[in-house]
Amino acid sequence: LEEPLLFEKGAVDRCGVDLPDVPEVKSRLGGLERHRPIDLPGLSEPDMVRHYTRLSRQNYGIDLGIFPLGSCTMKHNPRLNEKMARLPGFADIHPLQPVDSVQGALELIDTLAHWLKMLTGMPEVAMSPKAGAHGELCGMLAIRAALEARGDSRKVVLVPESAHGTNPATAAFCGYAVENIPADARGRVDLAALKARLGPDVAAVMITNPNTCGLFEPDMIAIGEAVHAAGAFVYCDGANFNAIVGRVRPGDLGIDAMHINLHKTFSTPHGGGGPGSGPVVFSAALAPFAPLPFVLKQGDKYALIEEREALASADHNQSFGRMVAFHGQMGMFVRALSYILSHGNDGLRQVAEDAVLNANYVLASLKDVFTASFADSGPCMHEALFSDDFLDGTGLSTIDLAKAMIDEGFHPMTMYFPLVVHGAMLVEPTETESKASMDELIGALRSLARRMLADPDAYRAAPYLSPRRRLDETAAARKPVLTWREPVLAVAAE
Amino acid sequence: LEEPLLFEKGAVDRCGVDLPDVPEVKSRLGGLERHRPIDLPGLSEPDMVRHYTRLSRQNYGIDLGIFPLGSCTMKHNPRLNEKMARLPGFADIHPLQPVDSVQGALELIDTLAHWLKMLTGMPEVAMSPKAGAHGELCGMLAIRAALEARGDSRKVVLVPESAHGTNPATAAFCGYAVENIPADARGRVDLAALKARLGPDVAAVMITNPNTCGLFEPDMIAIGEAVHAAGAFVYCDGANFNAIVGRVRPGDLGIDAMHINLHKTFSTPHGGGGPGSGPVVFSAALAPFAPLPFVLKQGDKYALIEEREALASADHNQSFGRMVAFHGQMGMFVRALSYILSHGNDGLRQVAEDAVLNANYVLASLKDVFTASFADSGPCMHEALFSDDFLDGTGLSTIDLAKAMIDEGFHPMTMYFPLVVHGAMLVEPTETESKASMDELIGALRSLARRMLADPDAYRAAPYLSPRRRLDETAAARKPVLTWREPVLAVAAE
Amino acid sequence: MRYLPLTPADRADMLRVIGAPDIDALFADVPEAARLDGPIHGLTPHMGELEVERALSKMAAKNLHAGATPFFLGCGAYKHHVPASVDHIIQRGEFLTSYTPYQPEIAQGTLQVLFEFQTQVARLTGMEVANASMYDGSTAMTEAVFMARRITRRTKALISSGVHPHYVAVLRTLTRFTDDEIVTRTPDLTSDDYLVELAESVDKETSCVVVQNPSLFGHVADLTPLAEACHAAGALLIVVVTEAVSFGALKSPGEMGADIVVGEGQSIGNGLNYGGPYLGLFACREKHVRQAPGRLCGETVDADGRRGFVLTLSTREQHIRREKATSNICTNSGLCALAFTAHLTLLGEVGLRKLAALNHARAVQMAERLARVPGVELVSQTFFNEFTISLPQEARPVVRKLAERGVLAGVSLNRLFPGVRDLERGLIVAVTETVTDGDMDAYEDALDEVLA
Amino acid sequence: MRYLPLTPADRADMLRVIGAPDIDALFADVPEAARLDGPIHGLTPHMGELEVERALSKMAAKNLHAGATPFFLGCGAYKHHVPASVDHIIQRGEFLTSYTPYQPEIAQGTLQVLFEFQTQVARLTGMEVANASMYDGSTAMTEAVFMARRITRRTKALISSGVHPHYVAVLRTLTRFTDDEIVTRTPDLTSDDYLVELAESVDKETSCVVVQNPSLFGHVADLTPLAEACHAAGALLIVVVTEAVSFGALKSPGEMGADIVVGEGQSIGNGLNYGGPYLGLFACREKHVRQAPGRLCGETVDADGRRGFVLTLSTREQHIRREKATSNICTNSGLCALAFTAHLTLLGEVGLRKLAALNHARAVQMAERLARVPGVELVSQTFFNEFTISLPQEARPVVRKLAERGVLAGVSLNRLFPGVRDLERGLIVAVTETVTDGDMDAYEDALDEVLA
Repeated sequence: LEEPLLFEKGAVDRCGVDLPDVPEVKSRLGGLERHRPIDLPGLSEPDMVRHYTRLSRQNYGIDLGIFPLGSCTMKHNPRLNEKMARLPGFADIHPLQPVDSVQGALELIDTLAHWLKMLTGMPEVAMSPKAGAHGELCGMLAIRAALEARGDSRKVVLVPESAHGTNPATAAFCGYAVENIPADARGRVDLAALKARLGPDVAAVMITNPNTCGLFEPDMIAIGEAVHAAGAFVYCDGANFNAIVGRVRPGDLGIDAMHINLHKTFSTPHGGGGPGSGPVVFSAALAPFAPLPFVLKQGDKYALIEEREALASADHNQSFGRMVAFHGQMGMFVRALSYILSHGNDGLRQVAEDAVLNANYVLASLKDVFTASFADSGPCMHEALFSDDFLDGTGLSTIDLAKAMIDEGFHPMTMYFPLVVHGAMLVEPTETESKASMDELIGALRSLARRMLADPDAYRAAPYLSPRRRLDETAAARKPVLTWREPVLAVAAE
Repeated sequence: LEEPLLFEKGAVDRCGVDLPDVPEVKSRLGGLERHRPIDLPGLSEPDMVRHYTRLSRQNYGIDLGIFPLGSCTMKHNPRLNEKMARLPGFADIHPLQPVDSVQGALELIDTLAHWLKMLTGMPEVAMSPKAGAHGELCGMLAIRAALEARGDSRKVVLVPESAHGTNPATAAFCGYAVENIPADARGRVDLAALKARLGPDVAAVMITNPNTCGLFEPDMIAIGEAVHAAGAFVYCDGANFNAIVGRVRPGDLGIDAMHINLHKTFSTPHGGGGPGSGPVVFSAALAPFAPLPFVLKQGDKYALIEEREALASADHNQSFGRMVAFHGQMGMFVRALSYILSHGNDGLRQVAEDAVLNANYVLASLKDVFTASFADSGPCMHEALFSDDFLDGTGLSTIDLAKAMIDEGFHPMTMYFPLVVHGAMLVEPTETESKASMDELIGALRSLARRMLADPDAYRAAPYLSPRRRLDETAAARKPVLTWREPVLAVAAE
Repeated sequence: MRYLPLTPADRADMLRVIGAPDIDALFADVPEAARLDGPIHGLTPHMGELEVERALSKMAAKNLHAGATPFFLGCGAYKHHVPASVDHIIQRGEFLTSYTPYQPEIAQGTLQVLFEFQTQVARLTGMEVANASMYDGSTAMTEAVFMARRITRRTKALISSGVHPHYVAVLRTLTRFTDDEIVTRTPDLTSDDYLVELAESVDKETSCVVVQNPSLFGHVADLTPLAEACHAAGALLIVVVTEAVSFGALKSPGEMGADIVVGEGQSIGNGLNYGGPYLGLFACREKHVRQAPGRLCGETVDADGRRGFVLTLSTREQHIRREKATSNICTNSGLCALAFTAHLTLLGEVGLRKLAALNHARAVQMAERLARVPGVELVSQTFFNEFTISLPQEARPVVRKLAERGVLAGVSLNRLFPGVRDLERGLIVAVTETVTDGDMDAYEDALDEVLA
Repeated sequence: MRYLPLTPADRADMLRVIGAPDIDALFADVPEAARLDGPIHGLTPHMGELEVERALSKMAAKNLHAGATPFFLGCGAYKHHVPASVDHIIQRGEFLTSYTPYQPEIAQGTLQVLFEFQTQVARLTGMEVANASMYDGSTAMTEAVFMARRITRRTKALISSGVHPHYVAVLRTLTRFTDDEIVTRTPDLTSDDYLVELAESVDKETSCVVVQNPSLFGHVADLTPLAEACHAAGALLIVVVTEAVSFGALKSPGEMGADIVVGEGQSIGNGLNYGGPYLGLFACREKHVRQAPGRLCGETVDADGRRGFVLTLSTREQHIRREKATSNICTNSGLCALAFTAHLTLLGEVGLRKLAALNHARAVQMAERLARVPGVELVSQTFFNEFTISLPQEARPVVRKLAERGVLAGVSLNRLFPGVRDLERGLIVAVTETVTDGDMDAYEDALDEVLA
């Protein structure tokens, strides 16, 4: 099913809305009327619906099958949450309405904030960050603000090699120099090396736990003690919080700040790349520096604190400022709270357990055909890490396996990440996959592994059955074509 | 994408809903508790969503492309209508609520009824029939009731050969003998033959206008006069009302009863075969016999008349009775009214004009390759009728063209109907298709016609690219398998 | 106009291709006298979405909807919670905007759903086969009586006094001009012997006995003796079920000897919708299937030998058989059937049974509460999620007064049997999983007040 | 639990395959001290859909929503009508539940949408290229300032006093620990010379000038002279647009010489959502694209030579460049961008222009009405669909009193500039196509009453 671009299909005189007549008034545009055409093609409603419906069918989604992307946690997106987020009382209120007219919205934010604090065991949470990386920025800004407040201008942030790219990028964005911490042979932070590096120039350590190898950092408490002893802070990348929610509270591990990806842990839809939402929980040491605005319950009423000056309480009066216009991703908050209430106490714990059980099942079922990099060091958490060693000598690598999976009807796993494992393949089934679904994936991967070794040439150019074959990314980057332009020929013909 | 049956995928201990605990009470089931298993497999919510999403992708729908089914009017289904039908004030009210608590619902029914009467120029409408064929039944029952009321026990209903199968079936259901009226060479009712057959034994003539050849009956007024002169009634099959809405009122043509398919003329979705909705408009002669219940505006309030006894007004007191529990397809009424208001006066007229224009465009664009059965007699209305003559000698016929269209990405047109044309192919683009969309269809059909003549053998077994190849309908009917049963092998293995 | 893609330039181009001078030329066959030149009186020009939404929302706001108030109505239409994912699935364009699956190669989605639906309905009812759905329960019942006539070649149908009076009215309408004899009786709330009397009335002229279980009044009963009486006389037993959730709690009609089971499937997957669209269920014995009305989906194979599904046995149907068809039906309730099947798939055996148990338990609680209101008497001894009470005064005005107090209290028997004095104090109360303790309190308090 | 497919039997089987005695064994790496054994204090057990709906609907009902009342708020978030078909499209599972399109072979749907989105944004803004969206307008503006620094290697940014104060606050937060110099001024409602002053302030240290058009106060102005001043000094002009519908009425920023255009795209396709999720727009000149932040979708070909789309220039991004990336951004607003593109596709050129004209005309009507209320002064001389009035008393309490009368009257300047005495009587009023004549009447009457 091929579908042309809107620009090849629509026309500037086509329109899919009906609007009432425009009353005649004297223009107040001050002579700034737009005269030149925008060149914006339109479609009638039937054609618009058909265009995007057809395009949608070139996508893979969770609704079509397992999405075993390590570190990205593509779990089921409940439709109840979509319905709740569309209640007019949430979807159709303006961020600057008088607070008396939005008490229910503030109650929702406060309620979600409460459960995020309870689930993480941390005393404060900033709700406004718009995504995980934005949450990291929030956390690192709080750390820097806390250090500056005590006159401490440390310049270095330590980051494990296995970290998400956002970690070093965020630290750099906050003006820090980034240094790597090595991993030990078991895929964990090398505690001795870390201790050796700590000193008065280190502002913070950014750790992911469970880490990007899918492993829990058993020395986490010791790491925290060492970092705090050195006068630095512990930032935790919470991307993998779904593996421990309800079973472990980051606050009990000595963490000072951690963002929570609402789409990873609390099932808000990924939507082809966003919107996200990345609230950040803080320890008592960082709480006073948390960003504005936030919601404060005062007796029966909820207040929205938007200005530092409005702060009565001494623990919030050193806020580092505002991270976004307005108050964060309300639509995602509704979905996340709907998810939390749906699971409740027993359900959230079960989420972590099933996520971990599923990943270990995949690990156990594939470790005889793929090299399971750290399987010797015990069970994994929510994701299973393999390498492409088994393809040595075939000239094939991870990417070829990934693309071959497409022809089997699956979305590929995460490839070449984390960087600490050569040819890494990171598989995260998530807790919303059934055993049958995983058995299908396992069966397909086992069969593929066998077939790729038997006939490597058949897989160099996979996929064959997808809407597009392998796309030339190099050509795209060499001479970027980022917008559509009328082909010269067509123009000449007119 | 293959998808197993629910019964092969689910299990009786799986469940995708959460329910509160059941309070303990003393059972009042009187010993009738179900003990035997129902054997009803369930799925978790993620698996349910995936199962039906995957199944949906094996369907073709208007949202994916043109649906040129003659006589079935597959037009765009506006999403606004879906939204309106889901307003709790319409979707979440009970048919037996006190009428004071549903005044808005009665107002909606009355408003839609008003516009249906105005658009058809008829004085009365029965809203309760559940579908087109049900509407036919309603109309024929009113005719029979009117005849019986005057002590007239006529026994014959005349139906043109080209009629939908529901027409003779309905007449038979009402206890009438059915006789055919022949068509003339121009695809219209043969007026002379009709007149010749009329007599004291004829209860009614059932006519489709525009007829199923896509042609307007130019003698319609004369037919009506002749039928009435013979003491009989004219039933009009309104399946094709969309061709004339806003331009011609059936009430001006001498019609006594006509059903309106809300999905054909007023865009309620077909939904893979229903639900439909078939209100019936009546002439003054039949109005007193219209079914119960109906809505009556009394001052500022709306009353729901459910019993003959409740009728004050003399014109309704001979109702033939109730056709359904409750009051008809409310959900469809909301959608239809939304459609009528969206189009308004100018829009509805434009609907008929564009429907007719589109069909004539297809007719003009294909008549040199296909035989256009009645093209010599002038323009068609909303659908273009062709025959498969052009395939003579190839051993191929309409069905092969239809199945070949599937491989080109189109839904086939209506085949082998109407019966008056051998190898009929009836194409109805509808008014919601763009010129570009029709040009694609025309191009594909012209190309197919050429290719089928050049290489007939390549098309005997089409389609090749659809989710399934040609299905063996004979085998299905010979030994019907209508429900799933555990394969014997699997049972034995346990 | 947003739904009409043609531009004025397109129209001019197309007229040129057609060779017509203007659009009127295409309507040349319409007699002058029937050409409508002016606008439809009073109809406004086309409206934008916003205006249409406003107009319809205003009407909707005039209705008191079930979710907004304590709600206890049943009698053939029930308020159950429908999961959001069910509504999501039925809005998939590929389901919503598809046609009757006459082209099975590109309609396997709809067809497989119908096959799953038929299997589910057959299992719920305890029958061997089911069709792909009908308009609603009332029309399904009428079709069942006609089918019994075709099978037995007899014309007398005995209808239990516990059958919904609307259903009986539909049957009466459709037999008005046939030679069918429909035997009915006004219900008697003081006696539960109607099943015994029915069994005694079956004779060699009887084509079928139609009985509803749970009955209109909510009563449940063992139909086995009645089935035996029918079969001994060569008649068929038709069982009507208007509350599909009851299948999760009660012995199935098939187990009790039913020959045809019809029902209203609205309770599962479908909203109240003020009475429609609903979902007729139709199940029967395999040996009778060629006499069944409506569409049937069957399994077969394609040219490559792969399993697939098609509409089958269509030689029964009107588009093939015309006046000799088993029914004039041409439409089913495909999308409602999809909602039913998707919801039932979420429920599964465990869920349906728990939902049914919950409904029953809540109804028992409510019945006990109402029975202690002074002057109120519990008529129903056995029931599922709906029961009848007798008030110390006429019920219809009480229902109205309770509605004014924001409690939708049930369906008065006056509403269904207008003018029948013996029934005027009866009130049918339905209780589903959507009723809260607060709703029960509100009802009890309001009734206390109104009757005081 | 409805979202968790594993049954107890599955779990036992899987533990057996893993070789673990129980689930706790899989959590062996967690230190004893950090194991949470009890429940989360106060959190209830899992709830069914019905219970969750009740809990959340109760909160939602405590909010007065825009559609329920005369509504006149703007300031970076606008109530426009979003067609139902747009919401339908973004709920398609294939869009809703898909991932960032890193596997382009099975993500052409999302990628083609992003390519269409980029083209639409570039055309609206009058720029050559646009990215695939950002978090919102405020963060997009900050990224633009950083991009200007990378391009010019200068660190001073001049911010117009007409820029939304939240946007400025975000920029201040993110430059708090950098060596950027952010020059701002408190707005002065009595003078419109801020653009002239800005142009005069540009010097050789200036990296960029940031100006919002229409301004926070609704004013529209010709930015051409400012652009010339910037370019003469080697600085970049960054134009912020918070009301995307204005693109349909006003000369584009590109035409006026902007180097980077950022904006908030919420107005098209997206609801108010109490502030998020929203849609950051980001467009620039082609020569600067390698310094741009965020995702970019580009055209390419596949192995069979067919056109296709991929994410491109990712060597700018954090997952490749880590600490050397142009931004730490990893998420965009993909689904909001789809809503924007689908809505804009319905509008097309004709529709957007008409919508913009309608907004302007309604705003002019409203401004004229309010100007005649005694004591009210119209501050804005030129505007699009939003303007500022000056009240005879402090605005914030007036807004509150109007809200009590059911009129959401606008945004007081006190709310945005707390403590600034000179601005305390200012009120910003937005008027879109959703405002009816009745809404205008209600506002005028209520204001008359409150000020009397």
